[in-house]
Parts: sequence; structure tokens; C-alpha cells
Amino acid sequence: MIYFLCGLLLLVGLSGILLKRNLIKIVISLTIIEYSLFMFLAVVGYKQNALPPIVKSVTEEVNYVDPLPQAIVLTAIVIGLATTALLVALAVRIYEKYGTFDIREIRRLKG
Amino acid sequence: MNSSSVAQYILPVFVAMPLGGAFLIQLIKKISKGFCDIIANFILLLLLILSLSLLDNPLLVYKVGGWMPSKGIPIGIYLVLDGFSLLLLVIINMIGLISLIFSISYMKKFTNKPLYYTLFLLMIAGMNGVVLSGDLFNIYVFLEVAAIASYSLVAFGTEADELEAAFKYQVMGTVASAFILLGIIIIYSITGTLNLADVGRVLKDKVIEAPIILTGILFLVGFGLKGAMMPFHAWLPDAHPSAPAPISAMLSGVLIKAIGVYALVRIMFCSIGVTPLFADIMLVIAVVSMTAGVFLAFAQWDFKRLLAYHSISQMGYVMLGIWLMTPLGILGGLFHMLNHSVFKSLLFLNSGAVVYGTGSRQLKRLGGLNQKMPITGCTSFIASMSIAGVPPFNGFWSKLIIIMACIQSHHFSLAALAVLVSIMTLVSFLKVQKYVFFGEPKQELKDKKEVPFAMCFSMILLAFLCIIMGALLLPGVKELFIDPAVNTLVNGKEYISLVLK
Amino acid sequence: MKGMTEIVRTISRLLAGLIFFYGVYIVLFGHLTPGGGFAGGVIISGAFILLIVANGVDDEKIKGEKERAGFLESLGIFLFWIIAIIGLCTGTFFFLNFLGKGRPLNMFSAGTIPLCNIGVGIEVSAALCSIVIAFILVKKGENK
Amino acid sequence: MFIILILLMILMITGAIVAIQSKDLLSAVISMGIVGFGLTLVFLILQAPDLAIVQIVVETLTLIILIAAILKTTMKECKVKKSAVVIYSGIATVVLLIVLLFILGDTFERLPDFGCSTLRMSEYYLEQGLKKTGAANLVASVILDFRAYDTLGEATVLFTAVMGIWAVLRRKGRKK
Repeated sequence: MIYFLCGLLLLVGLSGILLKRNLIKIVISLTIIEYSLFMFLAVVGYKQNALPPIVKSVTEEVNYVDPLPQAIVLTAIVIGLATTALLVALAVRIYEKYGTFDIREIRRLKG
Repeated sequence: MNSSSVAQYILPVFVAMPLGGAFLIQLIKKISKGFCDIIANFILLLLLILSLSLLDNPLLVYKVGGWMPSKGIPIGIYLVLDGFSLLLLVIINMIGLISLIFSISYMKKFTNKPLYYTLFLLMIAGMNGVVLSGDLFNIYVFLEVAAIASYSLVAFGTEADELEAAFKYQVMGTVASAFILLGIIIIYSITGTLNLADVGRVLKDKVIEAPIILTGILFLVGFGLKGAMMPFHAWLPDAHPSAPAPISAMLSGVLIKAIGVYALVRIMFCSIGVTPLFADIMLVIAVVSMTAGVFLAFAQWDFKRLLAYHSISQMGYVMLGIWLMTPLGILGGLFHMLNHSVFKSLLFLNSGAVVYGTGSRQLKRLGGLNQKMPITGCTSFIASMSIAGVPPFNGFWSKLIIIMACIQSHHFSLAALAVLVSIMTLVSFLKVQKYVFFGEPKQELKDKKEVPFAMCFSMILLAFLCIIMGALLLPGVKELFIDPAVNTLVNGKEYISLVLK
Repeated sequence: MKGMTEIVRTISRLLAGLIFFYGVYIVLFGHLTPGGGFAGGVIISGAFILLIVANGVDDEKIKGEKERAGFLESLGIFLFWIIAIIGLCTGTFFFLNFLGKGRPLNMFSAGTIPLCNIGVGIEVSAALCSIVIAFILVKKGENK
Repeated sequence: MFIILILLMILMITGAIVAIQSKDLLSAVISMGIVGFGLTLVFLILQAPDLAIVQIVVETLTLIILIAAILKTTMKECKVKKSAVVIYSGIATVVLLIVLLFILGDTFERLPDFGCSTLRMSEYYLEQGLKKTGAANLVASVILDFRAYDTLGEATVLFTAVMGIWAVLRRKGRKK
């Protein structure tokens, strides 16, 4: 059931890209797709009634959550931030040159 | 095996050195502008020599961080170099060095040259990282490094149409990366490991069911978008012409191969395994790219857009060769990938020289440049003949092998189609030669002179390569260079046992 | 870029110091408590961005800031790269954790991990500062 | 705890739909913030404090960047005429998404179910993490020691993005 909801969020983001014409809306939809992937990764790494992977004491044996997907999500979050920042920079310069955020308008002006 | 244990330590240098060069250039860009040129060229020269020195090594496995496997399960990240990745490594560093020599004088028309060198070195580091890595998520990270560097390089000359092309390229690239990441997550949740060889070992005894088929589709869409295969090619005809010439040479010649074709073939052949249905789908995509690319190229009157469409059709040839799944087909596909990277980057460098000299890309406004720019004209003629597959040049040999492979595996219609597409490529490039180089020059082109020495040198070097590449098929040289690459793909699953021995 | 009202300015000046030291704490204790190079670096850059946005700044001064942020960022990632290369140059492996491990659960206990954390923290904070400064400098039609 | 997770996810999905459909860009960006901060809470519930810290701060910075971009340009969404093309593309997209939903749903049944993840590579990280790397925070040990090569690549991604933003936002690209 949880996987299904992550998949639903992915599809909402995908629909945003396919339907919307505004550059900023496309950037928002891309970010939503990435958020759904991070959530899916965190859900895959979860273990029932386990503790976060911080070792409190060296001796006793404790049941921890899987640290590998968390490392992957940490890397992917910063990659998502980098991609979003570059996309927004391009969108600002395109608005400066074309005067609009609408893709069809830009394609018409580009000729 | 001590020779391989010494050669093992060269592997991380391929990624660490361009990264170090990029950071160094940003640190010292205030002190001296000229120094950045020297650093960048020296690093790429060194990388090319190193990659050529690794030619006759068996499969090399390098464990980053020194983490030995425990209970047979690999722990850290593995850098794996076999014949196939060595072929790509040589392509990346060779075309990178030549494009960098070309851009010494070409980039005088652009501002902020140290920034250009930093982004170029980061793209090289990203591609080397993808080609060397034996870990699924590591391929994704270095694919992002190379992709983000190429997005910003496409928008380097901040004109209106270049920004729009870079934005479209980045949106499609990010969607492709999202699909690839989803595929990696599903593989991790099933097999619990990220190492390519370990994934192959776990999946070998699992029956192929819905999740594996979905990861196959996701990787096909993701790497298809990155490699500009036909249904996903929309960004390429805009992105490549608007990039500066050395960058579009790198994009067409190397990036869509290292990120698109190599990663898909490596994951599918060596790790997940190819089902006959998947191979047929890829054959259909290859044929569609091949034919549609040429037809679309006919209608173009912009020099670089025409070359971009031809890139799609030539990549269709490469995919056709590889996905026939026969030893001869794989040999033809890989050899054509090598040839295509040489003559396609030469053609883009020629278009850059034409733009540098005359300032325009429209075929109608150019004419008779042979008198004014003899070197560019001659090298462009050599490149056009080799892309069209005229006998003495390298394009002919690889297309011949692909067509023979098609006939050998009873795909007669595909062989006929390949011949037809080759003829239409020849016609298209004769049109280019007639409009740009032959005939008498127009009035405003009278005072144009030849391009500076650095650009001529790199073009002559590539033209020389175009001519002698045919010799790579001679029995002596073939075993050294092409055969290891073909063997790694022919027995793909050997990779698992070799890496995890 | 003009700043905000007087109340926001004073509060931001008070808070920025606290946020900065909280970020430094997260970076230094990255291997013991949750957080680490990335989280701490982003928090440190949050402190600087709070000052820039709250107090407003004239464009000439901010251009100097951008160059310094760029230099600091290249320095941070160069430090991280040096730590990686040391393993390779001494003939052993690429990212070897060569420093001693010390007693577990105290500050200097994780070999090269604290050094890597510091390098990544500097790089991430300077990178995000220069991203926000670059966006602030975008005028209606002109920006270096 | 399971119910809270589902409620949070439903909140995030509605936030995403509002973000995409809303008429004004600023409210679109703010409702994207709902999705981001909802994700922080999901990370906390799924026992991942590391991710929660990074996500909350990175989400704030994404909002700052997007709002700075919108202030420099315009807040109005572009007007979409209800032409035939728009309706057809809408229907085609909805059909495509439903097909994708079934394919995803089909594979999600076969994945290991929610609670138990197949620990194969990370068993070693859990057992030997403290002994081999000395770091109590196992995620930090995975990031900076077992898979430090990933983090080098990832810090390079951020460095490349900053260089890219400088390349894109500089005033004159070509010297005339």
C-alpha cells in the first residue's frame, strides 16, 4: 500500500511535466518526481520496529534500519538540489530573453 | 599476476586527475589565464597515454577504499576495467584531447575561458567515472556529473535559442535520470546489493518476473533518452547545434555513447541479462532511428542540425550491430561506435571552423570555401566520405561488417535497409559538400582566410585517424584492441564470475 | 537589493551567529550524531543567506563576496580530494581511512571521516551561498 | 504509526496536485513546500533522522531559490485556451498514467513487503560499522568510508551545478 502511494506521487509529478506549459511548473513537477523517488527509497530501507542507525553503546545487540538507502537518498537529495538550481537559473535567463514562461510562446518566438 | 596488480592502481587516476584539474583551475584562475590551457591539455594527454598503456590487460578489478568482500559479498565500490570499457575510455580521452586542442583558439570568441575548461574537465571526469564504475548507483552519480556539465556547456554562449535548447535538454535528461534511479531502487529492493556482478549473481537463480521486466523497461527509457534513440531523440537536434563546436563534437562523438549506449549495454549484457524480446525491441528502435534520422536530415539547411540528425541515424547503426547479439554483429557495432566518434567529431569541428571563419551555419549562404579554407575543405571531404561508407575510409569497413552480420543472422530486410540508409547518407553529404565547399565563393566570402593553427592541427589529426582506422581490422592489431571488447559482450555473464572470483 | 524592516534586521543579526555555530556543531560531530558534512554545510549557508536577505546589500560588495565564496568552495572540495588522493599516493587504496580509529563514541574517533566532513561542509556552504548570491545578482536584464 | 504514514502521503499527494494545478506561481511554490516538509516528517517516521535534517534545510533553500526566481520574473501563470489540442493531450496523458499505474502496481506486489528489507550488502555495515570505521553514525560511515567514492562524485555534482549556474547567469556569453 505504501509503495502504491509513492508510485501515485511519481505519476502526479509526471502528469505535471506532460500537461503544464509554464517553465516553473515543469521545474516543480520535476522536483515532485524526485521527492517521490526519495520517499520510495526510504520506504524500501525501512525495517519493522528497528532503531535509527546510530550506535548508542558498543556492547548490546540492537536491530537497526538499513543505512545504505539512507546514504543513497542523502546523495540524491543534493543532486536534486543541484539540478533544480540549474533549471531555475536557465528559466530566469529564458524569461529575460523571451519575456514569457510559456513553452509554446518560446517555440513560436524561436522560429 | 603482478603486472595487473600494478596496473590496477591506474584506474582511479582516470577520475581523480580530471577532478583535481578542474578544482585546481578554479583555485588559480585569478593568477594566470594561460596556465589553465596548459593544465587541461596536459591532463588529457596524460590520460590518453595511460589508457593506451592499459591495452593488453585482462579484466582489472579495483576495490575503492580497500574494502575486501566479506562472506563472498562485495562491500565497497568496485572499479572494473575490461575490453569494452577500455574501448570507451580510449574514445573519451582521444576525442576529448582533440576537442580541447581545437577549443584553444575556438573559445577566444567566448568569455570566461577558465570556467569552460573546468566544466570540460568535469564532463570528462563524469564520463570516465561512468565507464569505469562497476556499481549501479555509482554509474548514476557520475552520469549526473557528466550530464549537468553538458547541460551548462550547451548553454555556454548565452544566446536565446541556446538557453531554450539547454532547458529542454535538461528537463528530458532529469526525467531520464529519475527513471534510471527508479530502476536502481527496484533492483536494490529485490537483490539487496548494488554491485553489478553481485546483482547478476543473485538474479541468475531468480526467475524473471514483473520487477525485472519493469527495470528493463525503465533502463531502456532512461538510457534511451540519454542516448537520443529515436522515440526519445527530441532534444538532440536542438542541443547539439546550439553548443559550441568542440562541445557538440564531444556530445555527438562521445557523450551519447558513454552515457547512453555503454551503460545500457553494460547493465543488460553483464548484469541483468537480455531476454530475446528485449533484443527485438532494441532492434526495432535501432532500425527506426537509422532510417528516420536520415530522412529528417534531408530537410535541414543548417549545417550542424543536419549533422545532429545524422548522429541519430549512425547511432541506429551502432545499436543495430550490437543488438543482433551475434559475435560478428557486436564486432561491427563496436567498431562503428569507434569510427563514428572519430568522423562525427571531425564533421562538427569542421562546422565549427566554418562558423569561426564565415560566421554563419546556413548552407545557402556558404559556398566555394575550398579556395579560402583548403584544410577545412579537405578534412571535411575525408570525413563526409568516411561517414557515407566509401571504401578506403574507416566508415566503410564497420558498415560492411554490420551488413554482413545482418545477412548472417537472416535479417535480409535489415541488411537492405542499412545499404539504403548508407546511400542516402552519401547523397546528403554530397549536398553539404556542394553547397559549402565546392562552387565559386559568394561576394561577402571573398576576404575569409583559413582558421588558426590549433584548429587546423586537430582537424588534420582526426582526418589522419579516419584514414588509418581501417587498419584496425588487420589480424595483428585486431586481437589487441577490438577483440577484448567483443569478447566481454559475447560472453556477458563471464563478467560476474571474473569480478567476484 | 534593499533590506527589510529594522526589527527583522536586528533579529537576523542575533540569530545568524547561533545558526552558524549550530551548523559547525553538526559538521564536527557528523560521525556521532545524525547530520554530517551536508546537513551542517547547508545550515551554515542558511546563516549567511539569512544575513544577506534580511539586511539587503549593494551590488558592488556582493560581487566581491561571490568571488570569495567561489574560492572557498573550490578550497573545500580540493581538501576533500586531497584526503582521497593521499590513500592513492601512498600506494594503498583510493579512499583508505588511514588515520587511527581512536576510542569509539568520542570526538576524534573515526579516522578521516571528520576531516572529510569538514571539507564537504566548507564546500556545500560556500556552494549554496554563491548560488543564492548569483540569483540575487540577476537584475532585470544585467548581471555579471 | 502506519496510519500516520499513509495520511502524510495522502497530504503530500494533494499538495502536489495543488502545486501543479494552482493558477498563481507563488502559491504553486508554497504548496510544493508542503510536499517537501511532508517528506521530512515521513523520513522521521521511517527512522531516518539524517535525511530529515538534510531534507528540511535543502527544502528551505529550494523554496528560497524558486521564490527569488519568481520575484525577478512574473507570478502569473500563462493563460491556456481550452482548444482541442489541450483536451486531447490531457486525455492521452491520463490514459498513459493509468497504464503506468497498473504496471507499477503489478511490480509493487512482488517486491518484499513493507516491513522487512533484504539486508545483504548492509549486514556488514551494521555489524562491522563501528569497529571498522569508528563512526557511531552508521550512515556517516557508509557515506564517507564504505562508499566515499559516491560522495566525491556527489560533491562534484554540486560543484558542477555552481559552475553551470555561473556559466548560465553571466551577462555576455560571446565576445563580439
